[in-house]
Amino acid sequence: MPDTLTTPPVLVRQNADRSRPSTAEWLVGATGRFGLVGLLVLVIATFSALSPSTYFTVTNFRLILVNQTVTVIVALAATLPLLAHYLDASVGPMLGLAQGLAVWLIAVRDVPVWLAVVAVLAAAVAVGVLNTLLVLRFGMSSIIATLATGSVLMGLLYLITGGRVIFQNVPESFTGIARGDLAGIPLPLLYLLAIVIVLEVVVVWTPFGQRMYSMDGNLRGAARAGIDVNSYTLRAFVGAAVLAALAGLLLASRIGSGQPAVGQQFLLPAFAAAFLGAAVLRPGRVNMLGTLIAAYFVSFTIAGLQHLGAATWIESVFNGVAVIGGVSVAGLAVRRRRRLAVRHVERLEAEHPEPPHPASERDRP
Amino acid sequence: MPDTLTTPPVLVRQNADRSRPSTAEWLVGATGRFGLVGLLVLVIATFSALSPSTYFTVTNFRLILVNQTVTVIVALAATLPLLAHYLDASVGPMLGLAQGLAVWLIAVRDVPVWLAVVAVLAAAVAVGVLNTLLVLRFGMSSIIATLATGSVLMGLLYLITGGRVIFQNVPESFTGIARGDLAGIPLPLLYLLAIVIVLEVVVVWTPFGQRMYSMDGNLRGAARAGIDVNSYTLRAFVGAAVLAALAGLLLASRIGSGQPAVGQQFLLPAFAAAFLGAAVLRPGRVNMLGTLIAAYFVSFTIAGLQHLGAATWIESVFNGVAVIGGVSVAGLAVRRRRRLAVRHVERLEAEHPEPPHPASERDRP
Amino acid sequence: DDSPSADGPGPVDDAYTAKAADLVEKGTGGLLYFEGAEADLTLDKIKKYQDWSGPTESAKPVAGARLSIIVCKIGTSCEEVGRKAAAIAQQIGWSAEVIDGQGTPEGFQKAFATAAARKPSAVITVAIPENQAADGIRELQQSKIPVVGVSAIKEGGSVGFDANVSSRETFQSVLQVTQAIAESKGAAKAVFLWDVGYPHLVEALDTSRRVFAACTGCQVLEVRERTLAQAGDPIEMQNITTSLIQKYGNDLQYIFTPYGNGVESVIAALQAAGRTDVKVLSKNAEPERLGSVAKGDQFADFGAVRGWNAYAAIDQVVRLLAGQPALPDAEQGIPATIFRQSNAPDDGKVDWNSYVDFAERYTRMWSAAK
Amino acid sequence: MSGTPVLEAVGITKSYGRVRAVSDVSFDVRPGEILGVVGDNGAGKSTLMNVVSGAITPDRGHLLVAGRQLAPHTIAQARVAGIEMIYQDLGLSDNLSLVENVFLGREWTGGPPLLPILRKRAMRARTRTLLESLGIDLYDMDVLVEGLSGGQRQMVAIARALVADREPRVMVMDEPTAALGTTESRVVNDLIVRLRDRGYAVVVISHRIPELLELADRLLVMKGGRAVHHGPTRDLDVERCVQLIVRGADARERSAH
Amino acid sequence: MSGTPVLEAVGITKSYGRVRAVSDVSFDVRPGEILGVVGDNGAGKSTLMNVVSGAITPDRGHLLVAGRQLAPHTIAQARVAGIEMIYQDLGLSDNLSLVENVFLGREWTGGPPLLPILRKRAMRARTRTLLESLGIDLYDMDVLVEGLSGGQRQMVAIARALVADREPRVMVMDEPTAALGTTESRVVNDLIVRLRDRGYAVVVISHRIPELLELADRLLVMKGGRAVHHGPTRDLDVERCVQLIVRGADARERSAH
Ligand SMILES: Nc1ncnc2c1ncn2[C@@H]1O[C@H](COP(=O)(O)OP(=O)(O)OP(=O)(O)O)[C@@H](O)[C@H]1O
Ligand SMILES: Nc1ncnc2c1ncn2[C@@H]1O[C@H](COP(=O)(O)OP(=O)(O)OP(=O)(O)O)[C@@H](O)[C@H]1O
Ligand SMILES: [Mg+2]
Ligand SMILES: [Mg+2]
Repeated sequence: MPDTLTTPPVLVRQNADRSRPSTAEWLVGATGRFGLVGLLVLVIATFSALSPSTYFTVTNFRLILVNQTVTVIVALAATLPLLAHYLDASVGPMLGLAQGLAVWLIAVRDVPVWLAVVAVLAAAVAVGVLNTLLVLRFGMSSIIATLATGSVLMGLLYLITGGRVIFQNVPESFTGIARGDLAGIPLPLLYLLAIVIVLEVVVVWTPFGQRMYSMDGNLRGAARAGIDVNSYTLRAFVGAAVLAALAGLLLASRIGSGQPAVGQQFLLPAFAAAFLGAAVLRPGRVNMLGTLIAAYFVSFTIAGLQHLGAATWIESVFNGVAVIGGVSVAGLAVRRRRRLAVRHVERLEAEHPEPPHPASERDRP
Repeated sequence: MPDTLTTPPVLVRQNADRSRPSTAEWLVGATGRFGLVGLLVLVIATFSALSPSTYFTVTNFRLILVNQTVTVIVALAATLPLLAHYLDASVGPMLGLAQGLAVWLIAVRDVPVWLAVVAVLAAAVAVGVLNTLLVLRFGMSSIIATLATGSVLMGLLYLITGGRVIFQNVPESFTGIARGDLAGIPLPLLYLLAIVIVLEVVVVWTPFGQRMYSMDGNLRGAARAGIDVNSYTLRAFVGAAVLAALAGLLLASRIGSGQPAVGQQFLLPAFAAAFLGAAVLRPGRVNMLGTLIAAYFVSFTIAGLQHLGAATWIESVFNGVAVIGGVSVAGLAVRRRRRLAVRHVERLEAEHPEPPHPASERDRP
Repeated sequence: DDSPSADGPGPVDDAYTAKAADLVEKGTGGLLYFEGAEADLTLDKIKKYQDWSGPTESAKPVAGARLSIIVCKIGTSCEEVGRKAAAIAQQIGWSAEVIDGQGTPEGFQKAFATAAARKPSAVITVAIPENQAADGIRELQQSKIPVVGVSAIKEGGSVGFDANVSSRETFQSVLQVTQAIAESKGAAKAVFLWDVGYPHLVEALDTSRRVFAACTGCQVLEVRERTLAQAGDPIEMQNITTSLIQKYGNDLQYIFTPYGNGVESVIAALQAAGRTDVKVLSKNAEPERLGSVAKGDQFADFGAVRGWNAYAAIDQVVRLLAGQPALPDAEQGIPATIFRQSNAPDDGKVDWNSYVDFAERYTRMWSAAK
Repeated sequence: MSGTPVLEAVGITKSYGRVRAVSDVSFDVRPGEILGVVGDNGAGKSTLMNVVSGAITPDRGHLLVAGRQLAPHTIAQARVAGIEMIYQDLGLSDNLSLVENVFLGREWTGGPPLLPILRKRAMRARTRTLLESLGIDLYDMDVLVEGLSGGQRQMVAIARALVADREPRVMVMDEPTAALGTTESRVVNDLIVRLRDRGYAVVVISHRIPELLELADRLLVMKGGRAVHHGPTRDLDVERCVQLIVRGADARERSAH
Repeated sequence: MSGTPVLEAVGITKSYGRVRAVSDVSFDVRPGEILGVVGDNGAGKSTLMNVVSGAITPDRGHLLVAGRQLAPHTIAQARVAGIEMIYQDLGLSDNLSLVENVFLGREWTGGPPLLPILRKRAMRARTRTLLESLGIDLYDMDVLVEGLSGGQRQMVAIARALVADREPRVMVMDEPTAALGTTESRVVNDLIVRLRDRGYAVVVISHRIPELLELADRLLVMKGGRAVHHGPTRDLDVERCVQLIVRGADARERSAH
């Protein structure tokens, strides 16, 4: 309705300093946004300097990048519902079920690979729908609903595998999915790249992301703004389950077997990456690239520690400290930036004791 | 300020039916509140009927009750910050660190038992303070802060134990803490009883509980209502850590050794019990007795399934289904009750097509 | 006291029971070994160790090899074996380093990546199942780096180790049931509290059940499956134990377990229920378990000579680097022993060298080779 | 006041447990007309209008939009039918920026058909001009709305209703000027008149009776969940109106004597 | 207007990043006096009063309560000093019941000294009479406040300020009647007068200028974060007041010509 309003003169101007931000402000802001990226570079540089012959090698980087793909995809899966502050604790178990189910179908039931993949994805969609139903229809808090679903999935995984590793008759056509190369780039990395690009575009470039955020801020308000809350919740949970299933397929194809108890251990790293990632790029908002950077930051550091022969417990401690450090540095940067802006305004005011009156334009006829 | 207001006549009366609730309404309400208690009784009755000679015995009940004490105490620990919707994921690792640290101090460093207990509790207080700092000062979301703390704690546990079970030189004076009886009642049950009574009184009978809830509903509002938000957050996290440490001490004393990797596995059952418990007694609000009932409901059922020799996977599936069932039945009961009330009003209105006018009293002089 | 429970069937003193008793007697304090494939084990194939049972011919170690040794998890007996192998490698002029596998498939992946980045001459893994590290193994094999799996059996998946050195898990399991058969005089009633999540444990279960079934008076009450995660959950293990106690009452006499994890919780539950008469058997001779056996809390534990497998692993590497075929696992000849309260060390530390001087045998063999 | 009603509500009833919020209320509003809704606190005004906008499902009753039945319906369906509402609680998402709130649910997008890329710059500019035309000039369009003053928030909620991509036929405003200053209120009242003049049906809930009597063409007075008056404002003055609010149907009867 | 000020604010300044919400504002209020605060939306009224109540820490400036300095201070300290505030956003906890909200933070307790047992029945009864004296009669004191109408919520927030266990010396009300109906507003205005008559200093922020001019003894007019007028209401009429709000200090200068 553009022409409903014949623009009258502005009545009230907000009293604000409208000059450009200072370099210091800009720097502090950038630190908050790109601090973790910088830290990642720093970490790689440090470890490369410390063990140049083993850490700073193409093989090592390649392996770290490839090994982490499964964890990163699960982290991305966890990030999706987290946009609307839904905690999906079933992504780990969904990964577990996916890898077990796929290998069982292919190796035990002799189902063609493509059909098994379709079946696993169908199962993932069903799990996503179930989570949505529990959260929306039964009004359960997302974490409890997905913990419960996850428990059921782990049970089903045990049931399907009979508690045993399935490792016989896994065909090359299945293991080939994850083990090949394309133009020298390992396939898992290409898959990850494709997933990240799609998610980043959908979440950041289209209205999807901000609509999901709005549900976190005010679910009822979002609904009243005409957002189909049910549909977005469904998309988030189904998306998360499907991503987790893809991660599971990738894992099974890489390992070439179906494990009866894989799943829960992915939860912590996934959520840590998602939350740590929320401190990057768009501080305060979980986001896909942030999750990716956070996950790789942690894994490059841990690989470096391992190259230096650090003790096992260090990894666990480091994980915790990295998250605490990352999140709080980003938080501090935001606050510091605000304080710098205030000081800037104060300085200006001190220079011009009576600033141009907010409404002065209007007063001069 | 009681006499500031000289009571004027009421101007606006809410249009509501003020008759007593019908039996149906009362029944549905009670189902919501006490459904899980009923289910617990039903479960015990069913399994007792199925295997009367082995399940329905004093020894069995005693053992189930005692075995579960540690889990229940951790669940109570998780419930405390959950009152204000803080998810404390460090209770499991805190339990782990407590049991490892206690046994290490006593068996390896020859510290007297009382001193070791004091040291463990002091460590717990420190962890609680750390969590509070992260959440309040650094503005981290509680789940990520406590996941990070938990990761650090698990690392420390590994460091202390060197990754091995500590089993030598654990004195009777320590194992006696959990292994004895008092008047035929096992000590762990007495400890649990004491903890539950204290928590229930503090949370339900004193202002503590509702102040914590108010922080969930509107943190800023609570602060403006004069509630010392920092102090309550601190009390919740320290309380949770101390309870988890007590659970750890109890576990170590029962098992008589310090384990290097115990901790994370308590998280799921603890949160499941806390959330499931929120569906009982005071629907929608996490509460201490509810957590207790929920934890025992799950464990009695699982014990029953184990008696019948059910397959391993059934336990996992059941856990999930119980939580889903429990929470959604309670939710449905609340909604059903509301609908019954509406129908009641409709019936009344149908009987007296023009009900007594809301303001009619005032109109007749 | 050694008498079986009163309401069980009477002692069956047949030849099988006598054989079992004989083996137990020889194996307590002494060593037992077997011939043939481990999966086909029967009581007849088990012998008292007298003479050297290992290989007698090998190759000359190549000069200047570099090893990466991935252990299942630092702080366990895996690490002990790994460190031992590293020491042996250094003795023959090689370099070696130990990498932590952190006990999870993801940890194994990371460790394999670290190993691959170092481009070693060969890789030794300790207690890492083929199926959980198949991609890592394949990656190394593609770079022409041979991989020797210690404490790992041939699983028959699409990717396998270049050579295996078993740590006699199946053998130890068979000894577990043998112990029970002997102890109960052929009337044991037992529960297998087992983990079937690992192929080598499935093999151990199948074989030991077969051996146990040959005892006519014995009875498997139940095979109760549980996962490693459950074993690490003390409450879960106590619940399971409690349910077993309630379900079988005094029939429950023996509990067989596949590893030390969670056994202390089982024992704690038994003690809490006042059932100190139930005998818990475990294997792998982990120090805490041996300590528990020495204290009388646990009934028996079993172990294959540790350190021997480290030599066997280096020997496999020696052969592979020399271009020879690997030695079949059946010919490793690693013996095992039984720990009871009488011979278990209080502190859990076993001086394996005192049983047999395998170190001297292997060094001599290598220096003798051309 | 020409023509047939664009919106007709028939026998709307809604209870919350034993509380009867709205009791068998019918009303209509015509194109080019402003319908004022007044009543005590808790009289059921917001509940009734939330039923109209689809935010609440009534226990009984239905809506007719331009003669066609629309009930039970969702918010999205109501929007398609041309019903737009500004809620009393504003319904802003505190964690989104000002622009994001204004355009929430109907962002401007470009790009290929299946890939709606946000046109952030355009939306930011539009938000600025929209707010300026409502009389306020804010420094930062990317500030989170939680940092806005009460009246600024209200303006954002109003701006949100004005970016509808299809022209609404019915605009419902629940106390749109409650938090506004005198001059700002005037701007909004002018806006309401302009909307009416463009042929919209505007429903305004307000407690500022004198203002409303000037503004509205007809008035719906509610009391205890019931409609006690529904007619042209020219029959009413402030005193009479307050009488109706306080005494309800009785006041009408009395005056009939 | 007798005696010395009970509350004096000196040079209060508060910025949010580049937005200057309050800029060097000083004012005072005396016992038995009603101080009205008016100004455009975003003029800084709420920010200023939140500084007074301790909810916001100012960048510069301090408070004197009965001559003693009180800054920087917390909400709890302000309460002890006798400052009570009703916030514009009400600050209710939607997941608590009506009674719990009213008594939040100062529940009535009995029992042994270290074990303050809630006196739920007594609080429920008190809440009922309190709300009735404010003119509204609600069916269920245990209903969650999220189920209340806009005006009912406002009443709950007002009731909350009235259960202070120590008599406040300064009562600050941020737009207390914004969501209230005509009759309900009157009750609250009566209440404000009664509070003044008991010797309290009452600060009322409001956009209803005519009402405020009748009610207040003195007026503080804000514009763009600055105080442009601070003086007795008898010098002002509605027109003059609006002038001040719109034109700020210039209006004063012009009239001085
Ligand atoms: N979700 C709910 N749960 C319970 N009762 C409710 C709910 N919503 C409204 N009510 C009750 O219904 C009645 C009507 O509320 P409504 O919000 O429609 O009033 P209103 O006329 O808009 O009042 P106000 O002028 O104060 O905004 C009130 O008594 C209120 O308490
Ligand atoms: N937390 C905050 N972050 C950023 N800006 C803020 C914040 N709080 C207030 N402001 C800004 O400070 C200025 C003053 O706000 P304030 O709420 O005090 O206005 P007000 O006079 O109460 O207005 P209203 O009449 O609309 O309630 C406004 O421009 C507002 O946008
Ligand atoms: Mg309303
Ligand atoms: Mg304000």
